[in-house]
Amino acid sequence: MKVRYFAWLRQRTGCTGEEVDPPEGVRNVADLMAYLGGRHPRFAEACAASGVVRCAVNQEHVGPEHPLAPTDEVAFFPPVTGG
Amino acid sequence: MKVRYFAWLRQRTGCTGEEVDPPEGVRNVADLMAYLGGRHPRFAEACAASGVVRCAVNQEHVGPEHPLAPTDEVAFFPPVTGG
Amino acid sequence: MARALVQVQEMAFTPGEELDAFIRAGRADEGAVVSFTGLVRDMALNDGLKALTLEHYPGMTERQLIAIADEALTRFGLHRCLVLHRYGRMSLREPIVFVATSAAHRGSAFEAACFLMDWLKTKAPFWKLEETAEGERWVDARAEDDAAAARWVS
Amino acid sequence: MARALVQVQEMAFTPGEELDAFIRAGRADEGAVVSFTGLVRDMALNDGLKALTLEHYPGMTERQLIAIADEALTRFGLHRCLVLHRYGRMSLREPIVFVATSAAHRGSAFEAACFLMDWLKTKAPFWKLEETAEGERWVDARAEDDAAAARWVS
Repeated sequence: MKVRYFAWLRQRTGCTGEEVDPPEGVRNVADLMAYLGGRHPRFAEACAASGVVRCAVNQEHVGPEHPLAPTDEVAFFPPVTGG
Repeated sequence: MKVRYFAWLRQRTGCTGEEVDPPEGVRNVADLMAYLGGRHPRFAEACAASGVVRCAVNQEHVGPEHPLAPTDEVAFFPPVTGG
Repeated sequence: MARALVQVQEMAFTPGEELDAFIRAGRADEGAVVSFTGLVRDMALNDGLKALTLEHYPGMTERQLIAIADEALTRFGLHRCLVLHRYGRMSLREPIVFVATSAAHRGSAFEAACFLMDWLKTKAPFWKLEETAEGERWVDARAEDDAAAARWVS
Repeated sequence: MARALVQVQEMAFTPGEELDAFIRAGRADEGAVVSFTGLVRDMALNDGLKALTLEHYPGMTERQLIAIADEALTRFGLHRCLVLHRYGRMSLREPIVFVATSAAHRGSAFEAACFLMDWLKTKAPFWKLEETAEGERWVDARAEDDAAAARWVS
């Protein structure tokens, strides 16, 4: 599964993206956030603050309950500030 | 008193403007319209149709009750269609 | 540049040049610029509009536009605004009117541009004469324009 | 010209040139063109903003902008729309985003441009990093932007 980080989440994790192979119990976005938090303590901190970490799966905004498949591209980022 | 006509009211009266010296009874815009209607039958026709003839006195939109002074510039025109 | 700029002219203009000049004149704290361009349009395509002549009331037009532009500045907290309006004869697709507004945030710039156009359509002393294949005709006022202007009266 | 045109680029652009090209590409029955230009602005003037870097999510950005532009076309009965968005590093006063809409009447052109900007601010995956005298800081999302976007959800 391909994971990407943007803006200050990219700075906190120290990487723009990574290939991960999460354990079987990781079924949705919330599970993946918890799993990734174990690898990146500063990502876990951000996830603990509500409404700060947003997610897109295959380039569509999704909520924490969104189910995941091994071939998905999952992106985490703060609220957007475009335009 | 200086009277000006615009758009199709100008075409109906056949003039862009005229100097008029209305009789004493002409005290407001409605009075002047009746007086001018006597000189220009096609202007009278337009005045008879409600909401078609608008008036400005000294370049400000006014209603039919607006009082008139001999030095006023009075303009008659159809509803505006700018922009 | 004056905060509210009003120009009534017979000469053709290029909207993009006006927009760039307007943006260049701005301050560092302007984040949003909205523009409106009104074009001579063929109402029904098969109507065969050839040209449009815009008659106006010289003097009153400028007075009205200045008053409206000043009201827009204060009402919407604009940084600047520009109203440029042509009169005389124009061909299909030529720009008739150009309005630009600038503000810190987009909300006020959008609202002010809407407000200015609603007033221009219903209060500024301009009258449109269309030339078509069948001859000339004066354009009627649109009831929607009056309704649009009415919503700004509190 | 395609009815909805979306472009995401690093290169600087000139709003007036974009506006003129957009107008030139139009049909005879277009009467109204609205444009919005977003500029890099110094929020507090004494803040000392030097530059802004806009990060985006390549691929997702284009997808989102195309979807939003298509929705605007049908929802507001637009003739055409253009969304041009930059990413990368920009100086104070440089244009970040340009939106243009065209329609028969001004109401739909104005509404569609507002709609597009509200969505761009809240849904398009862009993040602003400001460079000031004190260092770098990521711009926080504005609650007003979320409220502005929410009003389009029926």
